[in-house]
Amino acid sequence: MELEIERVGVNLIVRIDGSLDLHTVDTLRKRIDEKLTGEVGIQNMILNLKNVDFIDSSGLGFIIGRYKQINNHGGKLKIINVNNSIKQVFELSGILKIVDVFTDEQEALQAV
Amino acid sequence: MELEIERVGVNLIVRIDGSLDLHTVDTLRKRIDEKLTGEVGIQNMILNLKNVDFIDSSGLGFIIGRYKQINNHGGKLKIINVNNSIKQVFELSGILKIVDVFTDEQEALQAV
Amino acid sequence: MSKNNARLELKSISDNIGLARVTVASFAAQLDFTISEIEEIKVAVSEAVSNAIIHGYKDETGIIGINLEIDGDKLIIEVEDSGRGISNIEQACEPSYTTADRMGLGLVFIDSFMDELSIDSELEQGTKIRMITSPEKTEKKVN
Amino acid sequence: MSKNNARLELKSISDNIGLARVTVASFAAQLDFTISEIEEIKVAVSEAVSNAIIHGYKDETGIIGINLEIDGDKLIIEVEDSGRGISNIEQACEPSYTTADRMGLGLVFIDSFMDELSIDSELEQGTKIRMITSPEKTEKKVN
Ligand SMILES: Nc1ncnc2c1ncn2[C@@H]1O[C@H](COP(=O)(O)OP(=O)(O)O)[C@@H](O)[C@H]1O
Ligand SMILES: Nc1ncnc2c1ncn2[C@@H]1O[C@H](COP(=O)(O)OP(=O)(O)O)[C@@H](O)[C@H]1O
Repeated sequence: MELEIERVGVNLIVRIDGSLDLHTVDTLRKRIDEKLTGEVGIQNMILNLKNVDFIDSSGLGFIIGRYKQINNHGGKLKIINVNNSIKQVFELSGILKIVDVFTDEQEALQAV
Repeated sequence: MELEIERVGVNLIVRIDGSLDLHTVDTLRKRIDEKLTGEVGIQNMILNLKNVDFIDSSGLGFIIGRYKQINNHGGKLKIINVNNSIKQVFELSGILKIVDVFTDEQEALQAV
Repeated sequence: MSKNNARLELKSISDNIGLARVTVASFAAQLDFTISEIEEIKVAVSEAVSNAIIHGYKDETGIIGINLEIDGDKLIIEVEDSGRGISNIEQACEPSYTTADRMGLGLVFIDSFMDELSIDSELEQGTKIRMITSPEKTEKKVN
Repeated sequence: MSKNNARLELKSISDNIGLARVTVASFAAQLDFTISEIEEIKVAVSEAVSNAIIHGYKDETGIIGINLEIDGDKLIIEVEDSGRGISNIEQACEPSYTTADRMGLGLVFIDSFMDELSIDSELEQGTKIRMITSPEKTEKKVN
């Protein structure tokens, strides 16, 4: 699993590469928390899932967790690039009713 | 494992897709034998290994077997596209001293 | 391929979840599953193995056994632990029910993605989850 | 990842050789092997499992056990069968020596690709092949 975090104004773009499961979510959560507590003024988060090749309910829990974290401070969570490997889990879980999905980072940035 | 056999004049081009191991070589051998006994006038064989992702000593035995088969009838065996995944085994085995390796089918066809 | 079987034993650490998925997917590939069916199988295995790690063994480390079987067009997967066991299986299967502040969706996913799910569990003895699926589920369901 | 282990048990049919390779490669990926080192590990496993199928069990079907262990930067792989055994291990390791009209290169490949190889065998009892390797062999060999 690899992680790339970029700040664009009040937005944090998080690009994840690999699997979102029990094994990876703790590290991801910690790395994002460090960023959120270490920097001031971050409002929204954009999760780019283009290179996520697997997700299960632990991975989903990670996303919902980020959603709550951001939402609690009045920000918005956007997701982009829900590819075929992870589509089934997204559809079955109903998460699409809570979180907005966009097709690219530009579109997501404009919408926040 | 998938196999594509094409005849070009007196040459048989054999394109293999997948692994060359104990599990696949029997089927390959049979399919090629059918072609060699079913058609007259085939002299040389060109093995295109571009899409072979794995080879071990059973796969090597398959190639040496085809070499002998063709050689016994005065024909030539040419190999093309020894990619990175299978390079180590080729180098270690010394097979490169027996069989000629070319970079594409055109080149191999001209050389036979 | 009408009969085959294999067994994988793992330490209950999260590092091994990917290994479990890869092994099961490779075994399953002997049947004609579509790519998206293989994805569903991987999710089911990931959930069952994660449950054995988190709920079954909790703070300890134990062995997780995965039995794989092909019988005709059926793929049978069993995931077993010798951990704490489930006190109320029916309740455990309810959506959102969790004893560990998680999503409570693991067993729901397994049940949705597999044709059959059965759970055998005894407190302090362990849990065995048995799942069965076959290729081209949609086609069969339509008939 | 300094300690981990797993065990895979397979029926001795050639359909399962790919499964053995994939499982071992996925387990090995917990150490920092290069792609070409992983290829070498796959060849070694393929040879050992093929030998158990062809020579160990010959016309019968039995169980092949693969023990995987990570200990520090070492990957330890054991492939064991309960088959016919090897009468002369030294001879078996010679290049081109084969009792089955094959290449006689399997054990040579294992020996070349792995740092260590040891063979334990008893006639009519079975064979256990133990192989050890670590990442960045070339670097270490240069020192
Ligand atoms: N292998 C297991 N051992 C013990 N308890 C389990 C096991 N699998 C599931 N459970 C129990 O069932 C509950 C529901 O499981 P699940 O639907 O996977 O949701 P979650 O893992 O998110 O809690 C768990 O919270 C746990 O109490
Ligand atoms: N697991 C095994 N059980 C019994 N005999 C074996 C086993 N592995 C190897 N051998 C013996 O050692 C010989 C050499 O093995 P190897 O170098 O792999 O070459 P090959 O498989 O091409 O014969 C085999 O021909 C066989 O006689």
